[in-house]
Amino acid sequence: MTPEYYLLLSALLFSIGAVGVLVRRNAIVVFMCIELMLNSVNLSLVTFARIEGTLDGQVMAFFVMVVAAAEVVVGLAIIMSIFRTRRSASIDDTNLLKY
Amino acid sequence: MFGAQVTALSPPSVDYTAMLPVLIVLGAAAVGVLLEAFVPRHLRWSVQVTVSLVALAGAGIALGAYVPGAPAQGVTTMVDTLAIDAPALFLWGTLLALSFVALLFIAERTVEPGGAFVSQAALRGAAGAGGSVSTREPETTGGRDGAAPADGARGMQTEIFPLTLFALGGMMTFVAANDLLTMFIALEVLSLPLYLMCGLARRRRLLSQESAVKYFLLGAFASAFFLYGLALLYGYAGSVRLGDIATAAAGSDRSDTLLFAGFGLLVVGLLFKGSVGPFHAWTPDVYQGAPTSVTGFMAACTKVAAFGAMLRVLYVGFEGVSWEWRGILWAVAIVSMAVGAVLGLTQRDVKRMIAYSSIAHAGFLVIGVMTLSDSGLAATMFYLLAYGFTTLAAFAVVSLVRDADGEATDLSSWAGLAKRSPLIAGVFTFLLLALAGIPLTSGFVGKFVVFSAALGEGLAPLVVLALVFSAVAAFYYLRVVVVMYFSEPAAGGASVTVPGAFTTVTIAAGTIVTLLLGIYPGFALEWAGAGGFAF
Amino acid sequence: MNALLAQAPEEMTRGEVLANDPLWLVLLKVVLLFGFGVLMTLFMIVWERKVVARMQHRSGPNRVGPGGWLQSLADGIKLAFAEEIIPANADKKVYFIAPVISAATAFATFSVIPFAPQVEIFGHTTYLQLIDIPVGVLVVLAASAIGVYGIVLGGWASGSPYPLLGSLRSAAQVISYEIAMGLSLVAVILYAQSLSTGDIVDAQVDGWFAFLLLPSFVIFLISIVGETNRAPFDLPEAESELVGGFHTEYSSLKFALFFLAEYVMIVSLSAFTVTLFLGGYMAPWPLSMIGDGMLNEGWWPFLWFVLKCLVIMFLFIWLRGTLPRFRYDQFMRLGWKVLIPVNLAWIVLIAGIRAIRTDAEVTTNQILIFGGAVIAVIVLLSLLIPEKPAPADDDRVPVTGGDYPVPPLDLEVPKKPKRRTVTGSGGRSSNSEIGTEGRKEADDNGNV
Amino acid sequence: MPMLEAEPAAAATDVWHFAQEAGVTSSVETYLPLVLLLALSTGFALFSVVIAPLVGPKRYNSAKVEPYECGIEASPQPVVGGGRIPVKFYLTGMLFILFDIEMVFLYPYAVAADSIGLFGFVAVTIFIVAITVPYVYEWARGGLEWD
Amino acid sequence: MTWLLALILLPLVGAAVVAGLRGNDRLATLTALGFSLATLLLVVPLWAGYEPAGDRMQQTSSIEWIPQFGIHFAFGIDGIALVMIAVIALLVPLVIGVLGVTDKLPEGRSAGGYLSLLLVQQSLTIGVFAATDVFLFYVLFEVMLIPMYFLIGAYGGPNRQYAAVKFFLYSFLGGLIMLASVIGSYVLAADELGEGTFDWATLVSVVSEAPLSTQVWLFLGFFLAFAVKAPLVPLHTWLPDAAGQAPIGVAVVLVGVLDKVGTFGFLRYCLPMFPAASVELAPLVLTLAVAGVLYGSVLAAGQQDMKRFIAYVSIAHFGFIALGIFAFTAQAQVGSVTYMVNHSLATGMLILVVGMVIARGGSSTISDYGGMAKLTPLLGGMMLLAGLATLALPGTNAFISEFLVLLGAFETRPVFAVLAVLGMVLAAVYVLWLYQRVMQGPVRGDALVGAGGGPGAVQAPETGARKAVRDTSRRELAVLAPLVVLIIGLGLYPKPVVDVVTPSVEATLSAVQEGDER
Repeated sequence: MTPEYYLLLSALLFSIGAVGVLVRRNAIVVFMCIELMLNSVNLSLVTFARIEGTLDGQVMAFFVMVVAAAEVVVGLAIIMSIFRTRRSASIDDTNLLKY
Repeated sequence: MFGAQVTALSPPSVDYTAMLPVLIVLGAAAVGVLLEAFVPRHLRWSVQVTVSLVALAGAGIALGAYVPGAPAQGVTTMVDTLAIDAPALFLWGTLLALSFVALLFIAERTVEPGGAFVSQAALRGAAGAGGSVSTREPETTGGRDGAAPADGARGMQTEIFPLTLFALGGMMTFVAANDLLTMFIALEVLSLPLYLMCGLARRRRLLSQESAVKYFLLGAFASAFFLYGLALLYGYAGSVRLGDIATAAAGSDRSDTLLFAGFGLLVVGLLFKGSVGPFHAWTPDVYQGAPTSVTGFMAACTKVAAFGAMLRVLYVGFEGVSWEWRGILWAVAIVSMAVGAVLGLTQRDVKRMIAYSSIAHAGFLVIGVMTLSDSGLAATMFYLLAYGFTTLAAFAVVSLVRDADGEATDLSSWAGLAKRSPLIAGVFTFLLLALAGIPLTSGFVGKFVVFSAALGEGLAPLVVLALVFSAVAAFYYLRVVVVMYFSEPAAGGASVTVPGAFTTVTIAAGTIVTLLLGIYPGFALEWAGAGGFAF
Repeated sequence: MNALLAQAPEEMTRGEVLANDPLWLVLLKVVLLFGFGVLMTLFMIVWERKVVARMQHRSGPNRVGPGGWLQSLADGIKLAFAEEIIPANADKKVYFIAPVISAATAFATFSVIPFAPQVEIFGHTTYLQLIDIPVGVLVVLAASAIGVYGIVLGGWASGSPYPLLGSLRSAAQVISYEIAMGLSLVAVILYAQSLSTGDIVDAQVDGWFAFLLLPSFVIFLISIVGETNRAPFDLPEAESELVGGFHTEYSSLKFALFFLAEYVMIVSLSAFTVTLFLGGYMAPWPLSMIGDGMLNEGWWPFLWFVLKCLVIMFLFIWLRGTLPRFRYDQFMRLGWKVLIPVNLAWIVLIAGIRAIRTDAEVTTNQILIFGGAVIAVIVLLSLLIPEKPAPADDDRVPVTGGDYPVPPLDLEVPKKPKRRTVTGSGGRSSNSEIGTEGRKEADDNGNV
Repeated sequence: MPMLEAEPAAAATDVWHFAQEAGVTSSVETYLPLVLLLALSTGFALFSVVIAPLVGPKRYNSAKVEPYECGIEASPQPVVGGGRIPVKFYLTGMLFILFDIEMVFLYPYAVAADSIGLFGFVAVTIFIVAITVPYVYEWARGGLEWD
Repeated sequence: MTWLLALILLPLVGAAVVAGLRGNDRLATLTALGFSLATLLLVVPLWAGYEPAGDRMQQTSSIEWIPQFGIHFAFGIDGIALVMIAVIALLVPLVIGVLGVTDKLPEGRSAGGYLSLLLVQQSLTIGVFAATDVFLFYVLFEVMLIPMYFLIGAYGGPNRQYAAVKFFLYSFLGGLIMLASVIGSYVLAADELGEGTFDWATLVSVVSEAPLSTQVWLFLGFFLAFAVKAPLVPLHTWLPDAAGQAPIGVAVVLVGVLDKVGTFGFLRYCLPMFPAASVELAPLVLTLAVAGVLYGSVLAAGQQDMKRFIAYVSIAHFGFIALGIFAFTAQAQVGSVTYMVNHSLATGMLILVVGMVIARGGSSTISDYGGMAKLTPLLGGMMLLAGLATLALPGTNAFISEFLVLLGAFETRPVFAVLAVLGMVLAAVYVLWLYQRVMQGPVRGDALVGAGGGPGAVQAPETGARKAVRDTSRRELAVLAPLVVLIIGLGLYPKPVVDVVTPSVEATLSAVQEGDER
């Protein structure tokens, strides 16, 4: 088992998520991309924990999951609220704040 | 197979005395949530305000009681996850003081009848991280700018108080976090309530919600970067403790790619929180869209927290490899100052303008952070204290200038304000001068100490650039002064609402501290220079 | 681990034995497990219809095969050759994939269930269990959670309101009860000190957790009924409200797959219950005394296991036959306001007890005081909870649970137009009604 | 079975390293049977899905592919057609996440409860109380009311 | 408390009192006048107590301010500072005296604010001259901008916003760059001494020994700030705007005293602290100075606005002062310092007179006037005197200064001196030309000749009715009288000033020579 592959996969997923955040316009999709980024980190953490031979990384992954979940809750709440007032979840529609 | 041959674990030692301020704040936040649940609506505001203020005062007292006897080297507690050392204590004090004042500002409800926050927020229940919208109370007023809320008389949304306390607890943990994981958790604990708070404005709901979404998406994006950096550093050092990372960086045969990639990503996350250019994209929008009191809280306290953490990360974790990253921070500092100073020139909205000012100030702070010297540490922390009070008071003043549609933040409606209310105009001028860094204000002393430290470390070109950008930025501060004093009052322009006691206290406190630190900064400098990081 | 092996090389753990299985044995087990699932499903469908029929003084299926026992097989074959209708509004890809998710994950739950201790299969000593991993319990939870995706996606992809509502209800219901279920597992894990299903069974040598942890057991039972969308919690499929729930727009084998998944889940969750609370494959008390534990060796335990499963399955059927369907709010209230808090309090209680027992340094008094304080706090909190929030303002537009406005009760009925249009969509709708009815008959024959 | 090659890294008293001592082992190969089972059942399901349209009759009727709605236009639009998912369900989802997290932390605690003793119990009690606070808030604010 | 501290604090107290009298303009004016006169009186013991042969710094006092950086409220004066303080103390009461007569505030502005700002300005300016702690100097140097900013911005002419902002930004940027040098010097001293200090004398002793390259950088920082302040070409562009838009009284203070801070800074900071760099860069400075002389003179010719005209003439004069300072001879420097005083008096008077003209004609455009001396002979005389003093006619006070500067500069830098003479001659021509255009000839111009005409208007044969224009009032005369006395008095007997400043100048010069030799 080569840990590098996992790390590469993780980096790839992270990049996909990052690119997704930058190019997608729907708030929910952007949000999902962020979650993808967080979870790719989990993959990294677990892989590193494996390499290290300790469980620290796995424990950290737990915490990351918690944070991701909390983010989901808050994020959904915010997106929902804007969705209700605007009937749209596209970021492009949120354009009042421009200079 | 779990449980086989498990040796008994000794419980980690916890220095409760040292941690007491944080514990009080977080405990009060939890109590606040419960109060929200059980206290009848008409009592909530007073109860919440009392509890929050008492908690902050209590935390302050606990801090004050701990400081004289605190070990000079600081202590690390909770399995070394928290380092409560001199900088942490100073920043805690700063945060507590700032949020006490900010909380008063948030609690104000005479300026905007019923308070600045929606009473039927779509975000309501999400306060408790559970997210509940009672569907029996459909939101009819939501999204209609300026539509007079029928339920205005029913008071403001008091969830804002526990949210503030949670954010504050996160910030306090953030600046004391001795390992990156704790730091990450604290980062989220401080960010998530802030995201929500941004969306709670009673007026201009769309703007407010939009700012919340933007802040949230970009904030989460940045924290993902921070997290990935954390993972890579874990891979590099086998630990996320800052001290271990420093040790590993000092002598490790592992791939430096991990170290520097990890460091870069980590710092991006931190810079984002500190609204440092070029990671500032959210700042103007969020500052403008969020309720002004929240903006004030955010501008003051988040900056303290972000830079406090940045100081710790760089000083403790990465001092040894500073030659690798200083160049990058050079660029970052310059970009931030340039963005803040130059783009600020084009702003017509006072809140946006202060936002750009905060970006410029972030650039100055980065210079302080880069020094990596004791004097730089003290200087940066002093700057944070000074800037926090000034900007908080500035936003409090902004919240007073209103027209028929609520806050009038457009510069044009500020014309001739000095004629209508010379006192407020004078105070705001003073605060703007402090932001510009005119002597006899705390802003100047802050700049002075930071630049002294930077020159001492040979960052002369950067300092000169910073001074030039200060002058550029002074232009837009002056423009406000010009509009207020030298322009004729516009018909239908804004007028100054008579502030309630709370806002008065906020403005007074901010102004007095700004003046005090400008005239007699010695004591604060002494606190800030009390000692270095423990690790 | 290395050290462990060095100390006791002669005694391999369950996981190691299983890991040493040759590939053919693994494949055999996989096929057998799959077959077990399908067979039990076929059996249970007929059994259910027969039992319910008996309860209702009917005879139930009795035509196909001996005693009607092949009825469900015949139904299955019929479904395979039924016309497949894909709604025009459907999101095709998701519509196809949803039943697959549902069915595949249902089978996966079997993988960690220990059916029997060490047995000989073609000369190879192994455990009658597919895998034993340290986090076996989580596999079951995970698989059942992923199964929800099948339901939600299926309802969503149908492009039709009833399935959507059904699937949402289903999702809400499953996740709500998953919490209650997961929390009752905590007690089991606390006592077994392991997440491995094998260890959990082993830990019940001295007594089944069902007796020791009765509250957990009861909550768990209630939860799995909710988890599987079974009566009295079959709200997602409530025919009277939602036509057929999330699978309204499904037909043919896709429909069969959902059906299969549901029953496989029933079987596997029954097996899971047995594993967690009823001593797994171990012989029940009087039998275990016979012949120095003779009945706990070899292939006997498999029998006990299946029998125990059947008992639980019968419970499912029994519930269906006797209880009326809950209303949705009652159902959610039960889950959120009763099962979860009770479970939490229970967990704190037993965790406290165990902590007292293991930590000798603390005097009993201290523990009692602390425990009393905790309980007092919980009681106080529960007293503080108002039964109902303040009534909503009356002049507001009433809104259903789904935010859709409904007309006020005193709405004046508009006058009928003079002439009714002849060209309506009556024919079309009756057609589709017939189609749905026919399908419902297929699955609910004995209950009509 | 592959073992962890690395040395146990830290002292046994460190919470984070304790599970290491407990001898947790796993590897990808351990999960192979599970994968096989999943493959078999997925294959079966896919086969069913694919074969069904091939063996069944095809008698096209435009009414058959309409959404089932007793002949009238579907009133609450389904998501695919531009409708929306009721907010209430998001809320349930959020609540679920909250408690799911609680479970995530309770399991490891439960496994290790005996070895961390009273300290662990106090810690987990605090944790449960912390979760209970928002739960109580939800309850009091009507977040747990369904209608 | 030393006389010096009293001198600094008294105007501040006055400002506070006056600020309290918002509603009553007359009372406020009288109060402010009282305070400013009291301040002027305080100069007497200060001057009397100053011993030219005594210590370099006298009347010293020091209070700890920011111990972490060795910063003190430290004040003290040498001869140069003394004369400048005397000048500001003299000018402020005069400026207050013309308020309401010559100086009319924009509508809706009360005198209280104006006067208190003016008094604050006075206090800060005295502080700047008296500070012996470099940090304190910097602080006051920057803070000084704020009252001036408001004085111009709130009470100035139609284009005042632009002028005020431009003034502020120029000075502020200069100041910030100086801040870099201030901190740089501090860091240098801290490295050298192990403990940082901002004490001027200590810094001088440490920094002046720094290597040339360091000195050059630090010098440039200070120099830029001072060059903006004492507008040297090409950093001068704010002055015409500021002086043009400012009220007359403010223009007097601005041109008369505030800008002298720049040249004062050259003497007090640039030369002693960075002697090697000063000598090294002297050619550059001299070039700028002479360029200023020529440029100011030429531009002055093209001006249509009297106030802008004076501003350009002043730019020329500042070039002259800088020339004297950087010629590095005792004569030239003494000339420069006395020139600073005399320029204040002469130009101050010129501005006041021009202000009186403007107050009568309602326009500051030169072409709107003509033959005014016929209507107001006394005012014409005053303008002639002020003009002559400005162009340094022998017998007026500026002559001796100009003579000394040129004499000193010829010794070391003859080329620059010759060019400067040329510029001075040019400027003299234009000053007289101004007088001629405004005062001489037939009465003409829109400001003096209008269609309507007042009750006492005299019919003009060629155009229309002359407006009723009164000659100098008694109050105006009272304001101008001290200036007239001083201009003529110092022109005939400059010894008091020269004696006071010479030891300080020589001390400065010897410091430069020592430093340069190292």
